[in-house]
Amino acid sequence: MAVITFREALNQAMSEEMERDDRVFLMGEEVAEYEGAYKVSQGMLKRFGDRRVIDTPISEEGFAGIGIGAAMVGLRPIIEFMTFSFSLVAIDQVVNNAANIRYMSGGQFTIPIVFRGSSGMAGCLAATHSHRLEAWYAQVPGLTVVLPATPADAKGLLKSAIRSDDPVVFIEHENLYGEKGKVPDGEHLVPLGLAEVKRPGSDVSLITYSRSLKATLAAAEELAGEGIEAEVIDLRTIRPLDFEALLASVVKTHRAVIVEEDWPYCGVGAGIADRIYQVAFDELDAPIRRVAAKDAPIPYNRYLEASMLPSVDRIVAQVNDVLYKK
Amino acid sequence: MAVITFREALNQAMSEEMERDDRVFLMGEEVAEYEGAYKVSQGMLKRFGDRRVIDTPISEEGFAGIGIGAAMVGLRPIIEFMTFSFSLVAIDQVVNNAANIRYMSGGQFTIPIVFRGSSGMAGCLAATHSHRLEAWYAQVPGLTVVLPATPADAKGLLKSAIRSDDPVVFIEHENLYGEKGKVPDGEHLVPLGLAEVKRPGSDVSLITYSRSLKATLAAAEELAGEGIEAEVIDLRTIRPLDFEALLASVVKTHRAVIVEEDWPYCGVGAGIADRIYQVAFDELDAPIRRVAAKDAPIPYNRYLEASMLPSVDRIVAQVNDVLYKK
Amino acid sequence: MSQVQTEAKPAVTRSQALGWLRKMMLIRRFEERAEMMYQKQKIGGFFHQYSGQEPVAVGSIGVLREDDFVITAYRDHGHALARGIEARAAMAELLGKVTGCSKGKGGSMHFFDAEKGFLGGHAIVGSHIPLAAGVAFAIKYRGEDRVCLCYFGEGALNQGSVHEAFNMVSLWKLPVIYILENNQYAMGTSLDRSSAIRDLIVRGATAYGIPGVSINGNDIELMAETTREAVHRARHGEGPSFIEAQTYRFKGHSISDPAKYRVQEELDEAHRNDPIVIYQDVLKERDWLDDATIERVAEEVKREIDECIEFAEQSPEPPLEALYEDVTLAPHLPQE
Amino acid sequence: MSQVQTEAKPAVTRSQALGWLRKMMLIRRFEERAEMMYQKQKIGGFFHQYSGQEPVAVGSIGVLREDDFVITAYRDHGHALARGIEARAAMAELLGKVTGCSKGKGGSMHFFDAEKGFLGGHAIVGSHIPLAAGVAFAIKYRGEDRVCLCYFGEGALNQGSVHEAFNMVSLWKLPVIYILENNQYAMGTSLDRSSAIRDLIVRGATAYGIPGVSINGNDIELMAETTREAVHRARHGEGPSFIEAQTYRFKGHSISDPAKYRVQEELDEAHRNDPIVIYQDVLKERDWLDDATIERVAEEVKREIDECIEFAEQSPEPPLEALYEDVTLAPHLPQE
Ligand SMILES: Cc1ncc(C[n+]2csc(CCOP(=O)(O)OP(=O)(O)O)c2C)c(N)n1
Ligand SMILES: Cc1ncc(C[n+]2csc(CCOP(=O)(O)OP(=O)(O)O)c2C)c(N)n1
Ligand SMILES: [Mg+2]
Ligand SMILES: [Mg+2]
Repeated sequence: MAVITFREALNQAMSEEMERDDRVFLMGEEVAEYEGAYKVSQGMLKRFGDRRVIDTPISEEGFAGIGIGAAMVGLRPIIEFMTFSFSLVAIDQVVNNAANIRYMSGGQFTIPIVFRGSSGMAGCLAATHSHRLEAWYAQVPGLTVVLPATPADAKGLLKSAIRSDDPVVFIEHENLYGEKGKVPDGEHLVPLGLAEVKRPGSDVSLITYSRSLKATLAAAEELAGEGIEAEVIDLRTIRPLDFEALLASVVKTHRAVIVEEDWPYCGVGAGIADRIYQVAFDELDAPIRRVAAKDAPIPYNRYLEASMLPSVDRIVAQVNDVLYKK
Repeated sequence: MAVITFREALNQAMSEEMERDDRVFLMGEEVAEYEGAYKVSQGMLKRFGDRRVIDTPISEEGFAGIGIGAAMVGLRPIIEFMTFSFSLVAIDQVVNNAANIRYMSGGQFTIPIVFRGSSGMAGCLAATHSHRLEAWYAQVPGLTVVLPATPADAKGLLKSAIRSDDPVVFIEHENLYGEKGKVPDGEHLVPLGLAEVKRPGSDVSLITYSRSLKATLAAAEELAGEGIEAEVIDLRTIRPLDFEALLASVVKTHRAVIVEEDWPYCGVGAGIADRIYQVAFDELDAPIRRVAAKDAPIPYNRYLEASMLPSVDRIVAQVNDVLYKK
Repeated sequence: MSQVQTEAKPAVTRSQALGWLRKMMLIRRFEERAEMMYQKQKIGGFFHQYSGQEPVAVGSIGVLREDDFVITAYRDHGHALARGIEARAAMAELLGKVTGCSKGKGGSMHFFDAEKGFLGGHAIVGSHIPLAAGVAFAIKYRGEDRVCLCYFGEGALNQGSVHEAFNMVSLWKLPVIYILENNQYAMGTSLDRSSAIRDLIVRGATAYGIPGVSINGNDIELMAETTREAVHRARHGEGPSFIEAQTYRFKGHSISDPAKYRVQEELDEAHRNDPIVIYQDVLKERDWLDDATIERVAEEVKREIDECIEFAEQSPEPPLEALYEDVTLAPHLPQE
Repeated sequence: MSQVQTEAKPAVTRSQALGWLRKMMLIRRFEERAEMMYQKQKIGGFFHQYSGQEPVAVGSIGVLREDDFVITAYRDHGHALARGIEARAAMAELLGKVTGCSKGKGGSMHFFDAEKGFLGGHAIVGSHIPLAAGVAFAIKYRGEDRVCLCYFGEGALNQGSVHEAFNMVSLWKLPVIYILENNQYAMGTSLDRSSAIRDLIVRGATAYGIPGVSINGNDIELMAETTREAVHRARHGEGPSFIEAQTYRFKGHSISDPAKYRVQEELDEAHRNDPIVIYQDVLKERDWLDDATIERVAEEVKREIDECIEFAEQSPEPPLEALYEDVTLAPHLPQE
């Protein structure tokens, strides 16, 4: 197994899929000549040429729609949003066209498209450039929503997303691009819709995804020092949720804390907690606690920003709470 | 108290506020000469002239931004989206500019603006024209999100929204425009952020807002016939939530069902349930049940569409469930 | 718009012309009867009639190949029928039946037919303009010589997506023909109340380096000729075209619109210039048509529409399980 | 862009000219020192330098009244300083301090100053173009004779919001002057790879019936003169204007961009045409300036920037409670 960065893993996923399927292409701002604002598509223009790696003007609504139109007639576009914050100007296309057209046409058209790009608080980018929109996308039937946390998952999930016949919203994290990890050699696919237990445990279920996995694993480590064995579940796909995996864990631990970076109210954690309660209310020995962003726009100042984020301390505090320790 | 329609109540609210404050104006598609796609602004062009009642081209992103710009320098715009489904092409303006500018400027600018319009499944409008986006807007700090259910609340809340110094997303329901109800004479204001118990009861808390109030009250009526006294809480404002009112009810009834028309996963009900559990987990004798739209795009066919909606039967079934009756 | 039909040299054969006439008559009859069905509450939701604009769809789609693509907005019945979607599938869709062209899930504003290359009616104003660009992108990507025809109203020109897509189709020379149906109104808003300039060629074509032309779209043969040229250029790698087709909407914006913002004279004038009657006269003048034939065709069309209503009414409603079908190609797991 | 300055008849008085020169030197120095602060990691996030474009902001803002408005994109340091925001407040903002012009909450891309009518740097490309229209709407609504100046890059022309706003400001004759700073690149994308046509006047002005002109924006007096005319028209109810100001970005798109997509000759040429040096020469030619004065001003500017860094570094970080402040004017109730 090679050790590569998250960025390289994404690059491999796209390159391998483009190698095996001519219908796959990459389009977005600065993806070709500049090789990606975050260098995710490094070398791809050279390798695949400008027919398949396409720079666009700053027209997200337009090129998101171009991707969907191309998908309607059989191509399999990868549309890069430089960050998902910019998907706000294109979100009508994602919701009304990518997610609805199959349904509205009675199943006559499929939309095999991947919208991908970075997202989240990445260090002093302030309110306009730090959005976490995953709860919005997760609410929409018709979409699959993926947020990988490790290079191996990034590669395996992106390959599956590209092969999916349905629209996938694939949300990366700017601060993960440089992370290194082992990635299986050869063809490596991770199925959509499956969570993974990243650390087994029996005392409490820590449910998370994307960058928050890091703080969560670190918290689990710290808790282990106190004799608390936390099970860390990396959701990987937040729509559809791998509900069986969640249930299996909660039925075992009877306690859960959800860790995420989006705003708390009506956030992904609220959606997940609600679904757990619906089925496993009697299994729970404590309310499901959440560690999410704070309920405020994202500030520029680095200390204020840091205070928004899930931290080991915040996670440990909530675990202590569900364990009624203090 | 006069009996007027929901539509007239909105019209009175806008007209009265425009009468008392020259900074208030109404802008949107077909609001002036056509008098509103749903005739909400009937007579207003004639009364206030085209300086203050302004027809726009079909450019939601543009005129939403125009409203925000005007608000930055002291006007108090009412921006009508013909329906909130069309706010998807303007949502970047609402989120990044209306909700963020005050924060990003360190409080130097206030954005006293109301975005209003109809929303929801209104009868065979299909997937693109039936969106319920309230959970999305509710997630965003900086916004106030209001969904009135009666003519009196429509009037009183809209007047408060217009007087608010912060951006308000005011979501009406097409199928309520013709509803009649008593509205207090004279100046009638309903404060933002306050729920109202529309029917007192002690056995179960039914939490709802907007059109769903009707089915919920009907269900409460039916339940009363079976000896079950349901308390019906009309949230009216879903951000900020009147949490005290919710808590007071749940602490009394120990059971809750949330009724709403948006998609279930990460919907408003999930957001509310999470917050109740955080504070009152031990008070609950049953999981909080939800009656929401089904998890599918909105179909055109009227029977399929009807099956998406909260109905008396669906509400009663969930109440029986939380009461462990079968 | 002037109502003179191009006559010097017919652009079509007699049988083609008669086929087009019949199609226009079919669309007109379809809309009239559908409106009656709506009044009887057999049809719900928003319903936008195409009456008065028939030559635009029929003339332009008339010059396409079977493997070309068509995409349009919510006022889509005419384009669908022109493209060969059966009236019964269209009517069944309006009634929300499983036999409808979108299985009863799309309704009036969202007709689709994958087999006919009919890529939909689209109801968010402007949102299909980038889709058409994407279809054309795919055509070029695969090195095919197909084209995509995309219709929209003059009101839609005010959406930002139009601007973004037009720039890209021109930059990349994509084989798409944008046909702006200028029927003078966007709901109740006339062009001069919504567009800073009246010359839509400048706004829609010149600004993006796209060849553009403004024509009387109600002259069906001119419409066909103009489209044919644009299609020819697109097939030969010469990129997009923009056609402003001047036309007129006989009815209100939708069934619920009494269209009080129009003066009676304007409407009378439009009806005097009914493009179907005018084309009948043109064909009679050419001795390609006589009153008996008109009568016969009208009778045929009447029967076809009667049958299609019968078919639609007899067709079953979708079963309630259909709610969760067609969401995704992979099995849909409701997140409830 | 040609680098000849208009000299025939100076558009300014000597003291004005010297003020402008000083302002340009201040902006340049500010950016250079801020970049160093960034390298020392005292500043984070995205940071877009204005160096090379100084005459555009200084020349145009230079002809405004105090009660006019200015709004721009994320490359906003130059406009902010030109508008009179103190360098110390700007530097403190970059360092995220409470004393910053946005209290440390906006950062480099989101400078604001209500008192100076500086309505912000805005970081979603294109999103402030409608805001400017709204400001102009308010001015007209109140019957005032103020104007709003709105800056954006040539890359932003490809956003749909631009198209929507331009149509409305022209339709309604709003007092706004749109200044497109054509610095040849949008990140790594040159104009001809992103715009179907190169004549941006056609795209940005003609298409909307807005008076438009393309000028050498690095000729500060030409910039001032052109803006003055547009402002004059706007104040007198004659509506919007569009100015394409040709300029050049000395640095990469942001600090993290090495700008490898540019050839060295192009950059060398730009530095040879450094607009600050050129203006110094022009003023010397006029005998309005000598080397000693330049030296003195440079020294003053250096001191001012030194002081402002000192001030920024000494200023306190916002307290953690500030997180929940300034969300709304009404008390913010965190929904957690
Ligand atoms: C984004 C959006 N805004 C508003 C509407 C409501 N609406 C539907 S059709 C229409 C008028 C469109 O006029 P035009 O483009 O001229 O087409 P026509 O109806 O004349 O065929 C409007 C405002 C919509 N469907 N989508
Ligand atoms: C909607 C949106 N898309 C993409 C970006 C990322 N982005 C920031 S600046 C920029 C280039 C803008 O170029 P231009 O308008 O020419 O301005 P310049 O940077 O040259 O001043 C891009 C693509 C963004 N901030 N917003
Ligand atoms: Mg029209
Ligand atoms: Mg630029």
